[in-house]
Amino acid sequence: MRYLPHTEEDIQTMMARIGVKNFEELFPTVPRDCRHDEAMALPPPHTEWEIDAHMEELRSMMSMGAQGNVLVGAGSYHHNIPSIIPSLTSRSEFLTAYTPYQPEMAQGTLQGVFEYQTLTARLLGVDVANASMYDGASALAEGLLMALRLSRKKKKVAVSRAVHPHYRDVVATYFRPTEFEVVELPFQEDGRTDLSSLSDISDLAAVALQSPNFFGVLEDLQAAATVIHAQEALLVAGFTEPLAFGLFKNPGSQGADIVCGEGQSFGIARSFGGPGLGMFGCKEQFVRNMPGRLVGETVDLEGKRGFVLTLATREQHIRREKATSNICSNQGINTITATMYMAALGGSGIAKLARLNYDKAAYMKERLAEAGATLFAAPGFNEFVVEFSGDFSGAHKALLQENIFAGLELGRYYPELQGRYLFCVTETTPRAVIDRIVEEVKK
Amino acid sequence: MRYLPHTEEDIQTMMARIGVKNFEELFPTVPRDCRHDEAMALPPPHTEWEIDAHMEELRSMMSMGAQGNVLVGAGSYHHNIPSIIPSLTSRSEFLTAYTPYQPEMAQGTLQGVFEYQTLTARLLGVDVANASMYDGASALAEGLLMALRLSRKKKKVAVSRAVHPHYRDVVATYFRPTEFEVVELPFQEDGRTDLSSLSDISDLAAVALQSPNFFGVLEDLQAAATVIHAQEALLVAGFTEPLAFGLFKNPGSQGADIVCGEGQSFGIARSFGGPGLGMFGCKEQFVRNMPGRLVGETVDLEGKRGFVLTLATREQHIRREKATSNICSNQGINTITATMYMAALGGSGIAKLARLNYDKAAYMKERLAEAGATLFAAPGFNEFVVEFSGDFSGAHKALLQENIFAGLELGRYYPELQGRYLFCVTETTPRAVIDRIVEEVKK
Amino acid sequence: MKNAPGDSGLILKEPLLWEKGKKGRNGMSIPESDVPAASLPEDLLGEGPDFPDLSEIDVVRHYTRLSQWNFGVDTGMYPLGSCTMKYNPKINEKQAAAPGITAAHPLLPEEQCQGMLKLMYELQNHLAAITGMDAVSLQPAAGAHGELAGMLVFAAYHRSRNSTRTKILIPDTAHGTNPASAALCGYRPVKVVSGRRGILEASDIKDLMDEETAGIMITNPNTLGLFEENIREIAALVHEKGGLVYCDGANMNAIMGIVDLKKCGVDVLHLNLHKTFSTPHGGGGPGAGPVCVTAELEKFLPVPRVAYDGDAYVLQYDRPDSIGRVHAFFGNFGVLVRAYSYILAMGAENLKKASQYAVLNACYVKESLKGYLHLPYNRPCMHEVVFTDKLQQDKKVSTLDMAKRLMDCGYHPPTIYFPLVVSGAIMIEPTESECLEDLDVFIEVFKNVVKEADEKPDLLRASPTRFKVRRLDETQAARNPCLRG
Amino acid sequence: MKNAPGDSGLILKEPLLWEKGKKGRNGMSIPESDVPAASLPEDLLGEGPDFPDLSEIDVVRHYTRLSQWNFGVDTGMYPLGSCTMKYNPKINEKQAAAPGITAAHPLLPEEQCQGMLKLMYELQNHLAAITGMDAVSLQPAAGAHGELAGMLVFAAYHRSRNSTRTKILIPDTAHGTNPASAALCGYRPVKVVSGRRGILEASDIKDLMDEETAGIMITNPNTLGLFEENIREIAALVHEKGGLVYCDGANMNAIMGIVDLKKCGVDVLHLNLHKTFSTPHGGGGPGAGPVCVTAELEKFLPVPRVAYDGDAYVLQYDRPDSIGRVHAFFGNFGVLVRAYSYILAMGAENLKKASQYAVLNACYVKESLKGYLHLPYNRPCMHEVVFTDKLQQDKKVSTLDMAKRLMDCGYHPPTIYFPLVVSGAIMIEPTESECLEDLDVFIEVFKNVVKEADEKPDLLRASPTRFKVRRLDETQAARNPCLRG
Ligand SMILES: Cc1ncc(COP(=O)(O)O)c(C=O)c1O
Ligand SMILES: Cc1ncc(COP(=O)(O)O)c(C=O)c1O
Repeated sequence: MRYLPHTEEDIQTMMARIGVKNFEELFPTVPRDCRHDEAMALPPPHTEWEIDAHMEELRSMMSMGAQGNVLVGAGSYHHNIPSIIPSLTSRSEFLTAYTPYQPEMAQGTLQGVFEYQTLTARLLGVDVANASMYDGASALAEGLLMALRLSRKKKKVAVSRAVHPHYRDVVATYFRPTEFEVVELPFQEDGRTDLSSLSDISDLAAVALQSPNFFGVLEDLQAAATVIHAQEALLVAGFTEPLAFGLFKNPGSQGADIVCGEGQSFGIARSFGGPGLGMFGCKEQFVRNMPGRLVGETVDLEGKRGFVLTLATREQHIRREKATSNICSNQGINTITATMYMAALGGSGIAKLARLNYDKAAYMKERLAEAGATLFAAPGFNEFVVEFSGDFSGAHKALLQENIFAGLELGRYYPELQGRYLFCVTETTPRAVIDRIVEEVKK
Repeated sequence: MRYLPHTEEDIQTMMARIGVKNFEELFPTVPRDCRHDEAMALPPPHTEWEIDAHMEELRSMMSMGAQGNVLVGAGSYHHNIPSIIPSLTSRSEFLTAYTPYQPEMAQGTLQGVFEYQTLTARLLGVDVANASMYDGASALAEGLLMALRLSRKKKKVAVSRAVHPHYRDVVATYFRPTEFEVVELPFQEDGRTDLSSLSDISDLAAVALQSPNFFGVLEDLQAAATVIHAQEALLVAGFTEPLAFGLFKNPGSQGADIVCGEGQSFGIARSFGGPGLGMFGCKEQFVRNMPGRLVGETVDLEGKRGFVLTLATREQHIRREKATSNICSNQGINTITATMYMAALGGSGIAKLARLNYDKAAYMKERLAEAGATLFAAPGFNEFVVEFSGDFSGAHKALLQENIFAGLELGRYYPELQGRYLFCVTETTPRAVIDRIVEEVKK
Repeated sequence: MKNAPGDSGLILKEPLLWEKGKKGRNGMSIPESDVPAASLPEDLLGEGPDFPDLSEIDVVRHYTRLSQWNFGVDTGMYPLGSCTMKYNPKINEKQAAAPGITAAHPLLPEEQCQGMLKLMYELQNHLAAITGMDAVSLQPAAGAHGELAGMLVFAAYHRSRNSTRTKILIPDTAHGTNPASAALCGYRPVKVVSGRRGILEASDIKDLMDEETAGIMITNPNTLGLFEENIREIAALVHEKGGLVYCDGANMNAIMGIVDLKKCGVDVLHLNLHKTFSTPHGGGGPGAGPVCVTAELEKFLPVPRVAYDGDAYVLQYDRPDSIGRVHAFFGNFGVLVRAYSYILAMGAENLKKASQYAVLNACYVKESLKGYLHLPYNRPCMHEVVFTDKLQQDKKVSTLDMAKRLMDCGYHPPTIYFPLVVSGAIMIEPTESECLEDLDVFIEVFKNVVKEADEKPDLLRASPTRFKVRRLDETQAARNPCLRG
Repeated sequence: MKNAPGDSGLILKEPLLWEKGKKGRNGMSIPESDVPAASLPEDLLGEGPDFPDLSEIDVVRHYTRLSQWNFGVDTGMYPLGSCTMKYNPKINEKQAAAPGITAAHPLLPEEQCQGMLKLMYELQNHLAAITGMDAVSLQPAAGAHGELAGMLVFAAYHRSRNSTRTKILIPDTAHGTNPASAALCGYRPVKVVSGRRGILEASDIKDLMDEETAGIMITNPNTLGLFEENIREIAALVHEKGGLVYCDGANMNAIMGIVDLKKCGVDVLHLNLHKTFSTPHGGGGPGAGPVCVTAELEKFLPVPRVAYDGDAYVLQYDRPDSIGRVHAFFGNFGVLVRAYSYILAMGAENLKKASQYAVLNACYVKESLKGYLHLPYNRPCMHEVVFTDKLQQDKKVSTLDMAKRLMDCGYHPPTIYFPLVVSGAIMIEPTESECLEDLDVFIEVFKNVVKEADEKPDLLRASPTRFKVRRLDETQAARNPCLRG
């Protein structure tokens, strides 16, 4: 087998040195009754080409192939990925390295992550960003737990219902065995979170909003921050579409204390939902309460700049049960991917690309409004919820036949929004496809 | 534009240093009447994704897509390519380097080519192999010219009609403006070259045979070498399918003096016929007459082993019009590809894979013979010529509809073989496809 | 050292991204707009992030150069204990990068993504077959995430039995993620001191286990590279008190095809696909940490469950006992694809061989280096062996010094100072990917480093010297954190 | 030097392939046979080649390590004159690697490969538009192969006019392939000495051109980086005597969108796609050397011609005047795909800019280094500039020494000792890919090398020192050739 270099002769030589006669004798400490009775029930070994063929078959079981038009984001976005990204991230020095425990031998990863932390902090408007969390959902859960740690005695957090429903599910999962309570905040008719009930909630450590929220609507974070801070709670600002910050104010500048969300938009393929990139940042003063790894700048013994993992005393391998999180492996190479993307776009490019997303979404919204559809009133970025004048499900099905996934029906997530659809339009959505959908709506 | 780093400011700075005011002034030596009148008539700049879409469209104009079953070799073979090959050859240190003119900085390329020369020499049974020629066809032409140089005064070469017709075309092209003459040798009924006319040809510098020849038939090179050497001519042995030497005697061991052919089979995609790999080797004593680059082992000033381009006095950049060839750039990275392939297969693997090709071809031949087809009598490797009892062209067309390219009709190349088809079966040909073709033949 | 693979060559300096570039450059195509410009909500407009503008070649050279400062499994031997740095096959990368996979949106209607669901369903089954467990969820994004999911299953199980449990037994050899994950579920870790033999003794468990204890987290093989021989007795004791047995399966690479974990009495187990199943570590991630359970506990697994209804692959959401979601979608799907491809390539027989060879390699290193390095537990080891720097202490040469010297010799060092119970630990896990000749050179080089420790200790203390930077000041980094530019 | 990008880091030693491995290992899947074993012709059976048996990771590490000993455009600046080492876009690689392209068999029926034919047809047209020439063949596999095709066209042309010509004019600045290619067609090169100004003077041509001379081969811009200003007069003189004008277009990167070669009087031209059109050099190849001609000469181009019959793309074979085939199939098709992708990415405007910036960069280097290095022709240069080591000779520092020192500083050196007419030539071609800041550092480093040549010449003579090997003994390599292991 091509991955196993051992020849019969090698095995004999090695066994002789060890002093065993066969593989049986290599495992003397494994009790008989702990062993597999039979060979594992697995498919036979495949050649590379059998694997290719098998995977091709699986891929062919995806009616919406790679060429389909998916007008759904909802936490997983279709943006163009420049070909330099796979060429560079596939360099084995990055890809086949472990966590940079030996910094002198891993300066590539370390400088790369330091750059990620920096560009992410600049993007989100926070003082510090960590070296990543698993995804936007777990980042939000950890952000709320961090806020509770910072508040010391408080026991409640409030989460907007306009936060991605899956993220709220994950928060619920993380909170279930704890003593903490999660209160949900309703949303208004315009698609923004209704903060009016906030002042009724006592013992509140933090409020989580997402902007753009699940409906694609931009929250008024600044106003929210004022209210939340007045209640001595922290604003935990989530996001699923960081491209928005190429055009709109970032959460840090609006007063968010902890910012956490999903960075998949930045050069990472949708890949059926993972691996993505949990982005996580906060204000300087909270850094020692932050979960996750951090890379810091330092000098070597000759005074030369270099980078190391730092502030590890927050982490599980030092602090064990007292750690700020249990996270160890994170999203690694995807931080490098996202940084490459941010670097390739540049400040000028991200503004331009964000604007293009905005304009295209606006175009579709306008066409739909003309066709009689109703939209949330608050401004948004590249996603929006559509209420059709009639039943859209037939049109949705018809469009699926044309390989157009025209929006996500919201009934499963919000019974009260049954029949409304969440759309996403990015730079990848051809105008012709938008027009085609509008045409179908008009029918 | 992403490939052009110059900002307006940069341009001004640089023009100031140079002392020009605009681009016009940068080209003072280009006369007005040498200039383009208008902008070049080219498509507008494309984004990466417009290029993707455009190329996808071109690819979709290939009815026989990547999944088709092509049972045609004829100088371009479908063998499996392990995925380590693209991962490694795409490493930019190999791919974006020039010819290794500065050896200390190009030891990767140089050791890689030295290894290529070595494994190629072992494969072909020659003393020395060069660092590649453009393809099998030009290698053959250069091999014959080399033989003429070695013979000093002779003016004729003989080429078997069982040599790939395109290779013979290229030989004719190279020979047209020279004073040399090419004589063709007929082939026998069994598919081997008929050497009986040889002794009638005087002034003969070399005889070119191909084995396996264009019909997939193995020539009796040893017997041929005896006859040819008796006539004081050199045996130039060509090939298009080097995998055959995993199973059968190689040309060097049979007495070939110069061996030259196409190495595309070794890990290089068909890619509509190029880039392939011209392999070229010869006996030790002829090396100073060899065309093409050579890498040799040497030591550095501390005695450490290293590799350099050597024997350059044969080459155009030193010897100019007296060079052994005009070749400069060769097939570079494809030598590395072929070596990776040979190394990944190994001695054990190439024997096994060659046998598999042989067995599969034999299986198809047997089935076809059962179905009434006639084959050349001489033994072959993975290609063979089929004479059907009836007209095959209808079946051929029908099979094309099923994405099976069932053999190459030979009438265009050999009027006397009109209606016969040249087939190729490799490890990539599913048995089911073979059976399907046989079924169609039986109809 | 003459035979050591380490050598010096040219690398290129490279500044930080924002130390390069110039406004107006660009490194990526941006399509022209094909729609009219829309009006903008002025009050929400930002200035846009302060990113450098670079051209495409700037980005390419930046990362090409950075990569040259790194060392991966493809570069050379990486015997980092507990991390299973085996070969990461390229064919797996090809599968994960296929457009049909990368373009798949996670919220596609089920009938549109049968291929992806089938892959997950089959991978669940394969992992069940390999571990002996009954049911698998692929959602956790890493080992620690799998531990968390497992602890949530513990909590849900006890809750379902109206049993309040506040403690959990965790051996002192455990990886830090174990207590941290347990703590996230409100469990207070109770430390189990591993015995003289480096493994847990049933009698200790008997003393510690009670009805306020949720169960035990065992790593097996443990982080000393030893098989927990008493696992069945321990499991029985834990089960007797109503507890559950968690197994950290990060070290599964020692026992594939050999140990059936259900038969060991394990109730919940996580795997690290980025260790045992050959997916690349990516300099820290992403990984995948599937959680495997007994049939009894299946109902607690995260939603959605991937199932097959006889007709089609389906996602099951309506599972009232489930711990809920732990990931926004289905976990690190791209990593799952790679592991699936690996299992297909290997089949049952080769996976078992992989484990046998992994153990063979570790035992070979152990036999070859013992005497040169102090071996705290001279017992049959599994896929890794733990030494210490005890024999070098008189020369004031530490594990760290030897590790840094190995770097100059062309090796990634073993894991050092873990597990914590062994002072100056040197944890070597060669994996099955290394061939005998390469192991022999490694052993020879390590012996030579030991010799140098004796003869020229300063050389080791001054290592490494072959890299872009010399030893880095980690104290200053933590004291005055500079976490961004 | 502090600012120079060169630094030292870890690289790994690696033996020759056959110095590793062990019988029985394997690095590649081989399918199981699904057919019966057939009987073999015993007399023809061989022993099989003596290749080492390696596992997959052995091969991966071997080439990963070898690659680390190399330097490419992606590594850093590569101002190798006459080679146009510009950025090689990754998107081009993606196109060339698409399965629909790699799987295409060259003998597919025309109706099965319309996409490939269309690509070639369009590329022919694009290259015609760029050069101003009328017709293009993509068959030649490299520059020299294009020259050969061009010389064959010369020969065919004269033959068609029953004119016997035995000589050809070739300037002394020409690349070695020019005389070698001409010689292959039986032409005897007649050297044209370039004038004081580094360019050809019409009067010299007038003296040399006669009716036994097939024509002239001019490189324009020439290898001194100068535009042959007199090309139209020269062409007229050559045409007057019934000769043809060949232009070696290897330096096309200076003049895209600016110079129309047909208007210059050129009859035949070759391009190097692996220079001007951004396809990677691959450590020596493969390239592509399309040959472009005037309408009058189109009939001589190689067969098959790719054409469009109004309905479909077709291959034309029946062209009695054609020089015939020069390649087994259609040339280095994969290289053509890359060049095509590049032209699409750029469009007319950006190609012109590329040339403008290439010249701007070269002129900037020229202005910045003159005085430090001797400039033999102080005239407006095009895309490259040629200096010499004249100013360093009193310290016995040669061009070679400076080149080797530049390597230690992290640069691939310029082309050296070419063109032959300039003693100690240093030929710098920055290309348009380099940004101002990087040029400035290069200039500063080169000035510093010049200073070192003066102050510590031994340092230069001992260079390079940062690499796996020191200066290599090329004489011994040639004297006792060891060409294989
Ligand atoms: C024994 C053990 N358990 C758990 C983990 C945590 O796994 P991950 O880093 O994937 O979260 C590790 C990783 O190093 C480990 O070695
Ligand atoms: C001026 C000139 N002409 C011709 C050539 C030959 O091109 P190739 O190496 O592609 O055959 C070169 C290549 O270096 C060159 O610089």
